[in-house]
Amino acid sequence: MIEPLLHILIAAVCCWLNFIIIDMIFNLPREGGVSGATAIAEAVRRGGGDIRGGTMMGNIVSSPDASAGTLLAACGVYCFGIAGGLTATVLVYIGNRICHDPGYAGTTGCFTATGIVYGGSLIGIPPSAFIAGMVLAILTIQGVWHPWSSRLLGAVWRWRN
Amino acid sequence: MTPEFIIGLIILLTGTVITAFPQRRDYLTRLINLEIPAFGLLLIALSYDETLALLTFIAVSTLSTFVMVLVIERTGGEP
Amino acid sequence: MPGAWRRVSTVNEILLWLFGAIAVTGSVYTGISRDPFRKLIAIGLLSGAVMPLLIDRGYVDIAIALSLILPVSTIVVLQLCRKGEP
Amino acid sequence: MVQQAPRGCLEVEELIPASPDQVALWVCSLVALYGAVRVITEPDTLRKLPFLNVFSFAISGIIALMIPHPLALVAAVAYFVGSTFESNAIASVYAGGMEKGEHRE
Repeated sequence: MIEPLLHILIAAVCCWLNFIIIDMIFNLPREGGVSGATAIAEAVRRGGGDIRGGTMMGNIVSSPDASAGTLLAACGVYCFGIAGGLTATVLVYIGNRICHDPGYAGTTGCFTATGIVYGGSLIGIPPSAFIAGMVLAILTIQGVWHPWSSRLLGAVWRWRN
Repeated sequence: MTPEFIIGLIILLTGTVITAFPQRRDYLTRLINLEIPAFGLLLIALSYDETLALLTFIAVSTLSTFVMVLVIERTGGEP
Repeated sequence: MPGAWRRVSTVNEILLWLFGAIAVTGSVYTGISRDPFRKLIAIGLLSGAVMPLLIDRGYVDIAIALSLILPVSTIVVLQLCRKGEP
Repeated sequence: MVQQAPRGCLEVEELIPASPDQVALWVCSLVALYGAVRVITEPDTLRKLPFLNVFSFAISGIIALMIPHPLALVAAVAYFVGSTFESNAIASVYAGGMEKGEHRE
């Protein structure tokens, strides 16, 4: 009972670092891709948050980003092995095109997450731990307390510049 | 009595009552409320393991939504 | 015939009741709320809660069809929300 | 009426998840319950959408965890993309209504 929870926590830290780094590389907090992302950023700022972090949260909501790529790559490796991760990459690219997004962030995140999950399964962390870990990681960004998480994302964005 | 059957009955009854007595007497409110009994009937058909009924029902409820949206746009949305 | 794909990992019945509770809550919230956007968000909650019940029976194909059809239906209903007052 | 095969009875050992997949499934289910509660209790309409995103993440993880079959992967991707497209459309229409001068709170 304790050991799977420990694996899930380690996987959550790995997934959190993966999707934050990929999203910061592809300049997600700079501008909203669609008008819905800008509106969500404005709503988060009205609630006492940061506008840059709110923009990144709106971008995560409005199109499949590196976070979705990480989750679906973990699902693919869990269902089908390493070929499933590459299949998930193609499907995430198609989904990005449906949502009027260039799709670089989602595809790159999915591709790197396939490598991470496969390496984790070599060490001894099962792919199901990565699925639950990604769900916990998105919970810390989108689900706990919006002002706190948007200020954290804004601080990371200013540190990057 | 599987869980799907009981939950489907509860959702079907709730959706029927809510569609009959909506909060605002508006065509749009009634149209959105009409999707809830569809889910209830979906769960009841699921508990009897009828694949063809499930697919047909999903297609028919969606098509009826399209047709009703066209009709409401033509009448202007005033009840 | 209990579905084409039999489930591998056994699921407790508690989980089915949990998702059923989420579905009932979503349906009640859809009826109570007055704003059409809130109603549509609650419909999204209801459709998400129905999905594991379909998967647990093994109907993966119907889950794919439902998850592709429902957003189209929501977007068609959103055309009416653009005109009317909230 | 088709006779149903009886589901497995609940026993005390089944309440404690044993395998790692079961633990992951329980974690995803609890996160889904939390997301649903937060969606309902949030007062602002636009700020409901991130919680709905958390909920759809948890549901697509559950879809893949329940059946380890390649078609379940397609189902998870289809559900996630559909849910994202839906919230994108809702946010866009809500924002477009606000730009035209209609006051919505």
